[in-house]
Amino acid sequence: MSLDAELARRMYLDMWRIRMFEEEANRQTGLGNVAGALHLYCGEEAVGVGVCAHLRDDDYVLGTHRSHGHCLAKGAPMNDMMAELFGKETGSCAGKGGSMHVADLSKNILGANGIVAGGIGPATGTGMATKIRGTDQVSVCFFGDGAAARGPFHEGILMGSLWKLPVVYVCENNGYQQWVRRENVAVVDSVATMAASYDIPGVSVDGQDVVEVHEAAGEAIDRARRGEGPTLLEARTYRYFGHSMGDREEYRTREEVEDWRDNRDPIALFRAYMAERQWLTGREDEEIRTAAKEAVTAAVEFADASAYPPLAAAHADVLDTEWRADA
Amino acid sequence: MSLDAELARRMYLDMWRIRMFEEEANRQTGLGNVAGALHLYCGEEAVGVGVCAHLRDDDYVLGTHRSHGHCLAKGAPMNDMMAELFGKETGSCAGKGGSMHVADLSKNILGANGIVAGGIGPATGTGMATKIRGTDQVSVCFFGDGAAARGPFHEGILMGSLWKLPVVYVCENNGYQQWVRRENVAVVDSVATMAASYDIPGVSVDGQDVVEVHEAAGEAIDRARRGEGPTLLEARTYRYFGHSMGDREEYRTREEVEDWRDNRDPIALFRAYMAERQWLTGREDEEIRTAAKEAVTAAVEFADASAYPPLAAAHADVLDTEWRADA
Amino acid sequence: MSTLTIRDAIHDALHEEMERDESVFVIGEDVVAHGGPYTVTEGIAERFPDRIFETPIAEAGIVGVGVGAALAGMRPVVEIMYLDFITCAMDEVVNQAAKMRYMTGGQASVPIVIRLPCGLGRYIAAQHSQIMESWFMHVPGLQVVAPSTPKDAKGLFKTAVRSPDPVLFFEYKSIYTAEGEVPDGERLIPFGEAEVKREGEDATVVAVGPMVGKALEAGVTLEDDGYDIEVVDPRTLSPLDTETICASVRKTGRAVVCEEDSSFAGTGAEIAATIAENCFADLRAPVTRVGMPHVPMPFAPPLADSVVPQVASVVGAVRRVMA
Amino acid sequence: MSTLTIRDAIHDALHEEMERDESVFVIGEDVVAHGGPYTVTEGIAERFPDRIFETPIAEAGIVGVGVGAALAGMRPVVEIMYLDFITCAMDEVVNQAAKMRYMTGGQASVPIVIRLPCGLGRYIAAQHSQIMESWFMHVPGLQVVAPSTPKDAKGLFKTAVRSPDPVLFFEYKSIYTAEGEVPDGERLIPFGEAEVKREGEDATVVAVGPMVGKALEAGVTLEDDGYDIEVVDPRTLSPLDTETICASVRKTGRAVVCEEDSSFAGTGAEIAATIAENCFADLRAPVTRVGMPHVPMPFAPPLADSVVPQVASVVGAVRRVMA
Ligand SMILES: Cc1ncc(C[n+]2csc(CCOP(=O)(O)OP(=O)(O)O)c2C)c(N)n1
Ligand SMILES: Cc1ncc(C[n+]2csc(CCOP(=O)(O)OP(=O)(O)O)c2C)c(N)n1
Ligand SMILES: [Mg+2]
Ligand SMILES: [Mg+2]
Repeated sequence: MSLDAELARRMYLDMWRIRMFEEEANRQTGLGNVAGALHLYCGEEAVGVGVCAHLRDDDYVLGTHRSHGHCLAKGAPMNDMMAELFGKETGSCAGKGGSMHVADLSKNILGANGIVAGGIGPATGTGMATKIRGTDQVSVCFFGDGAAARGPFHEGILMGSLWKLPVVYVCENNGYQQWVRRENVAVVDSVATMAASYDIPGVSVDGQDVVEVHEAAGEAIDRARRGEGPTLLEARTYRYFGHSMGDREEYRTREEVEDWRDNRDPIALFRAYMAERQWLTGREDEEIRTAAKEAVTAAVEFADASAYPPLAAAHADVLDTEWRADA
Repeated sequence: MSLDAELARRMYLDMWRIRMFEEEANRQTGLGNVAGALHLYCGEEAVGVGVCAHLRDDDYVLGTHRSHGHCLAKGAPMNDMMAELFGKETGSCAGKGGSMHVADLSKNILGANGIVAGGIGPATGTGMATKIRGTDQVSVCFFGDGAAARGPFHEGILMGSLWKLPVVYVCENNGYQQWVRRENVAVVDSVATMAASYDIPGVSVDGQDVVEVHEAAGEAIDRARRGEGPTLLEARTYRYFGHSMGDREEYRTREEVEDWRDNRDPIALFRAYMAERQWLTGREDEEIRTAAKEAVTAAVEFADASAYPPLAAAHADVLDTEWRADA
Repeated sequence: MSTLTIRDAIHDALHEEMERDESVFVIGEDVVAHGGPYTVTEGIAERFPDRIFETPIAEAGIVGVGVGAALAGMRPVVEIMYLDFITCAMDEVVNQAAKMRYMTGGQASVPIVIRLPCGLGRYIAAQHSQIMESWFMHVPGLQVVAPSTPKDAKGLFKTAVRSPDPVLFFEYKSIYTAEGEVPDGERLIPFGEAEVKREGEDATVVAVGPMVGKALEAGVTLEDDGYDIEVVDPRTLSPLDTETICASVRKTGRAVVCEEDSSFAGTGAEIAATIAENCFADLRAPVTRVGMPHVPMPFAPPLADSVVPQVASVVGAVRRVMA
Repeated sequence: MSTLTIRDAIHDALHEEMERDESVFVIGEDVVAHGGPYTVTEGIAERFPDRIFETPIAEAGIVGVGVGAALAGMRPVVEIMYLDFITCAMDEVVNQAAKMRYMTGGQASVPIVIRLPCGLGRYIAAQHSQIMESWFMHVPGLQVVAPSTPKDAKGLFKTAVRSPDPVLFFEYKSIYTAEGEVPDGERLIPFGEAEVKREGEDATVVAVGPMVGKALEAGVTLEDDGYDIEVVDPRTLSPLDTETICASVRKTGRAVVCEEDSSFAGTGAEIAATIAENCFADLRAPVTRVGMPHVPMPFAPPLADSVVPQVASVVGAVRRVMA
């Protein structure tokens, strides 16, 4: 899917929707409406949006602890997501998952994941399922640079390659792993290097440049759809907020953050790119932001107005208790 | 340690000791004297012997399910090992470990391991211990090609590289993983390829050529001893016997086995090499074989004459029950 | 009726389920090469070549892939060569498979069956002889199945494959070749239904897996003592049919709980605690447990045989509660 | 005497042990950057810069490295950021650390301490709130420590570091900031010694970790009912001091076993089964368990609060056994 003005505007809207959703979620956490951990994606929007722009509704996406952006970009309804963060019964997971487990199976968004690298094996498995069934669905797995050190990264990608599964492994290399700088705990700079161990293409792109992400993701996804196997796609990116709530951020300077925000912001860069091509007028820009803002406002209202799940809900959904062996 | 006639003869003896020990263990299994699993190393002797020839008593060795050769090459007493295979109380592990868990801590042989790749993390840890203590001990970890697919391979070697630990990771690539041909389940031919993911040297040698193994191992071990970090050393080799007892060996042809035995036998190749250099007379050859044979015979007698552990032994050594908190 | 071994019963059930449902597939180490070490998947590769996957040695990857395939609507039957290696995939079992339905508020279904050959078989020591059913009992969202006969193995396996939720299917190596009658045709055995394997009046022996056969043997011996024991086989440990167990204990007034695994914090602890809590008024003797002592499996055959509970252990325990 | 939190008590014990013994070192994720999420290792990097290792996210590697270092005579203190992630290193804990001494016939010693922040803290749902003590109780060769007060945390931590065998050290997030008196100077608390935290005559409440505080609160409420409960804190779950527990139950004739984890096949199952077996003649009511129902931890705060056992749960259970 090559980029044109219309697609670009849609992607631009998606980036704003993510940005504003998260800034609002952050505020709501401050107000005590959102409990638990909140890992914000702000600054990394170009990755989720650039990749998901290629995906069909029936393609699979699996995420991380930092997956609001992945879910929104893949089309999860914002109201349900905000309600989930609030722990309300109208939430995507009926309030039982929260930020770290947002999922929308109707959109084949199989969920955020609280375990670093936890989605890599399962994404390989959805790829296996579609391959066995002979469909041309693609599975995309997002994970952070930290995940690349874990065994399941190694085992999962190896199997994806072995069976030439239609999976795109997208590493969001934001240079940090919780409160640690990547270079302190990693031995190779680029995660894409590791692709050689699995005999698959390893591609590294500027994750602030949604156009570059979009192009590289397109190739990887097409390759997967054609049945030629997985790609390891690394996007170099940056997160604006702390790792999660209450991060003292002693591991980086204010200046570093400001520098990325001022000079490498994916939304600003994309706006400039579009403006240059006359794909976006000032009015359109305004409208898009307003639309995003209104969606977020509506989502908060929805979440706010929703009830907590009844206490009995805590006991449901452990197993499917309706099912009978003789059925 | 460069190879000369004397060292060569010692290594040659070691190879024979391993070969004969195992052929005898195999026979004893047939006789019902050795129970459990028995993974024979025959055909792979050049690897263990070529590597361990460089090791000091205080260097560490960690093994696999196929570790008789590693233990003997590192100096474990043959009597104790045979008794261990017999499950006798005089065994290296007092009969509680068996073939898959042979260990001799007095020689820093930390043990065979029934878990594929189970030794890689711990070997990295012994490397860490010696590095913290500032000694120049080296840790060697042997593992099969199958282990290279497992997460602990990835995680362990990555940490070995991160902290530049004095560890040599030796992959014995014998082309099979239990009853499966490596090429059916692997995505890269050479395990050494994977070293790039860890930014360490990856070296691949002919594992039937003890001279080549010895040379490459020497470099890797020296490098480790100098504090320059780990090496991933792959030795291409072959096992003569089935994976363990009762293997139908449907996955390979008789001809393939014969071909390796006839043309690539590490002992025969080494004998030819030594003969060419006049490092081994016929008499010496004879004496060495006799010595190996006598040692094996004595070991069987020792094992045979030893008693099974008393039943109470089953309840000991779970924890150190002598130890007191206030000690 | 035909006479089958447990191994054959599982083998047949797997074939039948793969025939019936295209979404069932097999994944594991050596499952093609050898049908796994116990040849349970033998013949699948010939009959369903596109639905069997021989893997690298990578248990975390194997189970992870199974979870994903299940989430996408397939029904993976995963073989872990020995139970002991499930330790390499605990995150995938416990944090992924078990919790997906719950964390997604009921959206996700993970119909995965994980086959676990376990316990003492040949003498292969501490890293190849564990059982560990209680680990998985303790994890909400998992179902734990522990068949003791070919009939149960077949019926429970078919239920396992069809279940919309994850199943840990324990296959006790020591009874793979135990023979028994298996009814012809399709018989599904529901989870959570214990079976009284022998009726009796004097004491209830709740026995798990390979202990069922030993308990039945003990029953014969104990007749000479004049004791008529009832043997209850839970068949599934989670869900656990506490009703049938407690009904039996209320009738007999005495309970001996037997497992082959070590007792401490084991399967029998849950069963014994449940009996103690629910049958208090009817108990005429302390609920007694039979199991392995709290030691790893030793290699030396005489030691291994001495720690695994035998028929005599059951006999002894029953005599104690009858005394 | 000084007043400390549990977090501070562990922090101080770690500093003191590192001061005392050069072979003690720290390894884990973010242990330098932040002292771990609960700042327990804060200050170590400044004081002992050569003995603290910040790792990649790789729990199997971390524990594996710890096992090897321990085998080579070091005393690693491993931090697993949340107990939930120990699933990623179960093989290293269960098949390597726990069994080495046994498999080598007593040659090997693996003096590793694995610190496990666990349970409900902030509301972070199913993959970040588990406890799972019973898994490790069930593994021979492991020691399981469950401190409920700063004094116990400090004394038990020091013992853990000095123990020649592996220790799983449970740190309950919900009581990290609980304060209490800690005696000055060196006080080691031996493993396998329960403590009676409150003496009473009417019923024994065996409480684990955070349930100890709740049981003591319940004790106050129950005074109004005219019930005088005894609260026994096992402090270590393996080894388990069955003598102290059973002595108390024999005295009171009634037992309520409380854990914060889910009851089914949990810690309380072992304790309850032991009591039922050993105190039969003295029991005047069924041994009753208090714990979480068999569900994963839900996210929504009201749901989470509703499933974690509270003071009222203990009160209710005691009233039931007294009825
Ligand atoms: C297996 C596991 N170990 C540790 C954690 C704790 N943890 C959560 S996020 C995180 C850092 C992840 O870094 P990265 O993968 O680079 O993702 P990022 O947060 O940078 O997006 C850690 C250590 C976890 N959730 N799972
Ligand atoms: C984690 C784990 N998975 C599976 C096994 C069963 N198993 C034992 S040896 C083996 C094959 C190992 O192949 P490789 O590593 O190449 O060593 P080789 O036997 O060829 O020397 C397997 C699958 C095991 N012991 N541990
Ligand atoms: Mg990162
Ligand atoms: Mg091999």
